[in-house]
Amino acid sequence: MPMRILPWLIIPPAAIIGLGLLLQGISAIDSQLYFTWGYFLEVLIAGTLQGVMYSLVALGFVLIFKASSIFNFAQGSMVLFAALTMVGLMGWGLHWTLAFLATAGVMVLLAMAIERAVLRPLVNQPHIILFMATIGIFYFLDGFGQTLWGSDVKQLDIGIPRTPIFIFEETFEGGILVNQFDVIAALVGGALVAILAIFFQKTRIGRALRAVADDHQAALSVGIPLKTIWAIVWSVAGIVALVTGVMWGSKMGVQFTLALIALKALPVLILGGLTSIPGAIVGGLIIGAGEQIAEVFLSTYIGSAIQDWFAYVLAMLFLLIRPQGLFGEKIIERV
Amino acid sequence: MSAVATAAAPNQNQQEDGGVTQNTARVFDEVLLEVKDISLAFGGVKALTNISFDIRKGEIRAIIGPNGAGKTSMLNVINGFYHPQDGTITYKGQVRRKMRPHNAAKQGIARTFQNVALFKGMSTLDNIMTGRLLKMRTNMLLQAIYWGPNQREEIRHREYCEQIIDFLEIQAIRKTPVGRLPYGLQKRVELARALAMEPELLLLDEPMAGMNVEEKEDMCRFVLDVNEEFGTTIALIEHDMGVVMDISDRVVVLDYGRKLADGPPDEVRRDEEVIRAYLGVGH
Amino acid sequence: MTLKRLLIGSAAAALLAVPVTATSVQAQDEDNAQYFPGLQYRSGPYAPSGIPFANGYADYLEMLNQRDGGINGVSIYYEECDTAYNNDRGVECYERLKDAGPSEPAAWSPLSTGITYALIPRATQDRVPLLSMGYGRADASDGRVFPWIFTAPATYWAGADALIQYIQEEEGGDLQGKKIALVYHDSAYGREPIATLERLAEEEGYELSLYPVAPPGLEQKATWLQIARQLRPDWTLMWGWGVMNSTAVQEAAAIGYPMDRFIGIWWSGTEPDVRPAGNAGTGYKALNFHATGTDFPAINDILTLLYDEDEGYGEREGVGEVNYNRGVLNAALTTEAVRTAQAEFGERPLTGEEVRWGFENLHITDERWEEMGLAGFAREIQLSCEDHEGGGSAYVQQWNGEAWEPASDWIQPRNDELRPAYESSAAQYAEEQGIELRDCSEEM
Amino acid sequence: MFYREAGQYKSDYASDQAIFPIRQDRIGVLLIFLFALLVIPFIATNYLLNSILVPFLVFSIAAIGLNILTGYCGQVSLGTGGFMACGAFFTFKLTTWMPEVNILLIFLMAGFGTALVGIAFGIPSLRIKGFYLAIATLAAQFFLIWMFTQNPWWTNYNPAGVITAPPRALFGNFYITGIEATPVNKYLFLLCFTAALALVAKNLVRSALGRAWMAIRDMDIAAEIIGIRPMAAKLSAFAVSSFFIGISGAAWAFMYTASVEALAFEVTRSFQVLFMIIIGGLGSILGSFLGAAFIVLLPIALSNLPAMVGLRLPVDLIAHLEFMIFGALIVFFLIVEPNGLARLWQIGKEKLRRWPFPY
Repeated sequence: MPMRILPWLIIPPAAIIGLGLLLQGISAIDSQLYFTWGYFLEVLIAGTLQGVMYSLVALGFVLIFKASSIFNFAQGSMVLFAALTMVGLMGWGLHWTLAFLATAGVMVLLAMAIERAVLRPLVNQPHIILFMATIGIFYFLDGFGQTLWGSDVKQLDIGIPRTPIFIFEETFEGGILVNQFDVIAALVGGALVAILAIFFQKTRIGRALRAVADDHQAALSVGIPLKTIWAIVWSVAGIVALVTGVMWGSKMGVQFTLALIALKALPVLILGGLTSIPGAIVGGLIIGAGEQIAEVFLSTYIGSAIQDWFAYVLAMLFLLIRPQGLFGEKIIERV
Repeated sequence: MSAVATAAAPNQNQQEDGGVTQNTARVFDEVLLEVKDISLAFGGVKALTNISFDIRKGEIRAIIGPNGAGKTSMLNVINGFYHPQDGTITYKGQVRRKMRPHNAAKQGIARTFQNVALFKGMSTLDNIMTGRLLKMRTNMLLQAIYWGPNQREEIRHREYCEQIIDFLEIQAIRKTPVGRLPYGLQKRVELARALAMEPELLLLDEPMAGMNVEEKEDMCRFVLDVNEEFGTTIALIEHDMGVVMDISDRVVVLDYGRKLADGPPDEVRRDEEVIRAYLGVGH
Repeated sequence: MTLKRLLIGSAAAALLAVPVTATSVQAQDEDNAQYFPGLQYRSGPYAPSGIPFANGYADYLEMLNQRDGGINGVSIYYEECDTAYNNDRGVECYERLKDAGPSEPAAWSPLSTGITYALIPRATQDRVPLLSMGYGRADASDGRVFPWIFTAPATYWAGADALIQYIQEEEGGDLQGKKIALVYHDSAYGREPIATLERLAEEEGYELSLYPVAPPGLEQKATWLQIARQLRPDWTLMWGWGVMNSTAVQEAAAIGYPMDRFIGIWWSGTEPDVRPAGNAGTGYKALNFHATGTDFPAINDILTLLYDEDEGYGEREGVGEVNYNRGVLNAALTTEAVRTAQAEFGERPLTGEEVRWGFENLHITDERWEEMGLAGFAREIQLSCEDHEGGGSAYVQQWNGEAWEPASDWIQPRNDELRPAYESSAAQYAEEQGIELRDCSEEM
Repeated sequence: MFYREAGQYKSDYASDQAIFPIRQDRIGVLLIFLFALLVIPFIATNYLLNSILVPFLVFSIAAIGLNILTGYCGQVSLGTGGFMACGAFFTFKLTTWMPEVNILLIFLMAGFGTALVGIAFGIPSLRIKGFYLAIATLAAQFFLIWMFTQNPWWTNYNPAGVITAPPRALFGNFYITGIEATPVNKYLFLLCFTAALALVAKNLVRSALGRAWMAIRDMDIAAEIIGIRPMAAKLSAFAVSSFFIGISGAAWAFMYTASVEALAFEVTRSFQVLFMIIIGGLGSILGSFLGAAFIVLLPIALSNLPAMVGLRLPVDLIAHLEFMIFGALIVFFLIVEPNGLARLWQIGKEKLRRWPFPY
């Protein structure tokens, strides 16, 4: 993927500074709006770190969509299921690393089961049907996970510190508050992306996956078995779900609502493009930062609790300009 | 104009000989559509370069050329799907600005597609009825009530479509979903849909591709009948040289987005360049 | 536990036609049984809060059946339906359970403000009392407009009033110029206290800032950035439910907000709300209108009669937790109303109308609480035809990292101000709905 | 044996274009309607009316609406809940503002209002397609719910943000909303209303507009080339669809739950209606009914079933099992018949036509 570095070095900082200046200007005119650069950066950092968490969820969607053109709505419940299983196993006395590995195994089994029971019989059906099937899986997993492990809140503690730290205390009054947990979560997210990138670029299976993503027919004709590929890609997505579940779960406890974070990933997906891993990352960061800034600074004018829809509207406006998303492939229509 | 006035037209000369006839000495003066210096590019790739030719009222005009010559792009330009970077299109004496395909349809340009572009979820009859959409006038409210003006209009147009169905001999598949039809019949339904629009200019993109000899003969007969009975001007892309030479009045030859030759079939057939680029070199 | 669930789950999933565990408190004698329908939620996003409540409710009823053979010998028939805290499922459950028991239902308690709203017209038409204990419409305390709805022992408006009184006391009496933030669940429930808090803001001179949180409440980062880094309020109040509470406590801790200046309503002061935050939650406060712990004879009876026999609904450790005891309180109030009505109408299964009489004549004194084996569990409650709230007092409790402990005395809300507010709000409802006020002087 | 169309010749196009060209179908549908109209009110329990038939009819309207947009015009929408909320809140505002206007008229006005909102949120569909559009419609969903939650004006400044249906009569003493409305009244009104709306939907889809929608669905480029303006076709589909969905939202709030907060129309509602049309059959009015029946009945059946066979399961287990079975059934149906119940019904009819001589 040809990506010129220079624009990426210039545009984001320019956008951030521009936005800051704009808000500063508004606050100069209207004293209702509270603005300091320290506060602005604080919100921005918090939002960006939150965005990494969104990216993690979005990543699972992208992996599956890329390899099979299936929009896997069940990703959210896979997150929940993975987290529930891991907490459950830890409840049996396993150390969290062991529980993690065991759960990864469970997720692979799950992926194989899904491929076998759902995808294989539905091969060659229209995308919308497969999409519906994943909603079926969503419900099934939701119920299954809770039947097994119950629906009360469970703590998932893998020893990530949570205390806030302050940085740049000499530059900004009161410093900039950064949450250690979020930083660590972001690092884990980054590491996961790096691992996936290596997996896709360097390994044989990874290359096969990319081949399938580019052209199903061609991949089949050179002897890449689609079934295996699907099972593998769902397994990888399952493991991504597990990592996501661990991070989200240890942040706010493991319970039912975890499955709903899938909804937070959707605007990230349309912004970043359904088929692009860098898109999921960048989209997540933009959505995360954008919605926090909107909630904090815009709510003075249009009301609070706008996070839910703001991300979608942001993504939609973006989509009107670029219908294929940030990194999506351009669609040329032909007859 | 109401649809009823023209509704009786297609059935009149049904008894005429259905075989392929030679159209050599027909003369057409009135220019229906003129393209001038058309250039079209996608990104850096040039699809058409400085193409000029005209289509005269009542004739059968063929556009030929090897694969990738830009024939389909040319049709796409004519009916507004592509917007050329350069050049003008004059239709019925008016220079055309940028327009969307549905405007072209409104002005009487209909077409069929290389890969059949039927509405797969609908029956043959409904597909043909979509061709009448532009002629239908009842508003949404009357349609919601259905009985009354809307039903009368539906029946009127149904009658017209039934005539086309008879004309193209597809009565038996009237209610069949088009997705289930064999390819040859699908092409015929697509022609029916285009005819339902009562076009002045009919663009046919490889109407005989993938057909066996018998089906091709039928299709040729239909094309000629349409031309003769309705007086519809036809521009068609076709690979089968025999067919092209037989039925067309004039031929324009494209290669790599450029125009190689233009003229009556006999003339084109003898053109050195055409022979070199296309006919002579076996492929 | 998980193993047991796993077995139950897989067994049931295979649809083996074998009874697994009893879900309803079975009356020994169905002909002489009072029907208690249970609109509970053990599934869905709010299950963590709903399960202990449902357990407490059911355990208390089952304990009465086992210990006393029911209420004065009239056994209790209890049947549950899972609403998942979802309004339309709540309505469906109501319609389904309505006629599913051996007698008319004693009373409904949906444990959801939204479902309460939906059931008010239904219960009114079906002439069955609805006890929305510490939730639902505050103005339903006016029994003249809402003859079938009871809000005992406290409404949100009373809770808001109690909270402000508590803050006032902590601040030394003067709230002038103080900043108070309200973080609330953006739903019918969370919005209930706003009017009261705004009214008090005018009277007391504090500045109120509102922070709605979209349900279910996982997204609070921006909210807490605004509170802790921008507004920096003197006090923060919370009307949260379910996962919103624990998220709020964690976000507040993560951003360094002082926990002892953060007070929740009674639905935001349960164990699952603070536990996930670990040590960070220590110091967090919440309102409550009943005691916690197992130090009561009645709850001990539950432990010995049910849990020692492995017949309890939930797990032993859950008994005595806030939501569990709240379920017990809800059951106790309802059964006491039935008992009161039985004294008037006879010891037999009663109709909804009779139970309503019981509610309106309910008077649980401290002595009566002691007789019930719940000495000091809650305050004295006395209801009447006009007053369906009957008290409204609450106290502040504080989380010490292990358990909730009282941090204040009982606070009596200023009913002389609340009462007119109930009445004017209820009057508006009556006008909208075309309801004629009930004349309480004509009732006994 | 009796399901034969032999001997029924159509001598004009009008009868060939009828909704039910086969006589037995016409009679059957009429009988079902008469049974529903004249018999059910007398034999059904309040539970059946209130908790099964009323929501079934309300959902049928919503499913028809979404089917017009998704099934006929091919635009996948996840904003159904938001549009239902529009209908509910518009109705509330209108009827409290003008209490003297007949509630039926108010419903229709709310429907038209929702249609306008639908057009506004349909505009992105001109550029965005497929999954991207589906996700973009979620913007409508979340924005609308937020708007109704945040602005107390919509609820006439109710402190809790809840609207409660005031009593309104269709005529005279025939109350269909509010406390005085009996289940039978609500049911009868909804039955006739739904039937009328279904007829309107059927008429539209078999007329020019419906063909334009289907053309856009099947191949938008070809549709444009035969002269269909994509903007007009798509936006009219959004408008008509939203009209139906708005009315169903109004009926939901006023006749089913009788009191409603905006949260009742959150995104799960959108999914619910989407399931209905996919399970029922995309592009089929009959399918909308079948799908609505399926989705309304399944959870109720699942939670009642164990009790019926004498099995006493904990309610939470039932709730979780319900999820599992629901999910599994969706997958099962998609595998067995991706075209939905309407298609199964059709296949069944084909078989019946040949029975008992299959050849």
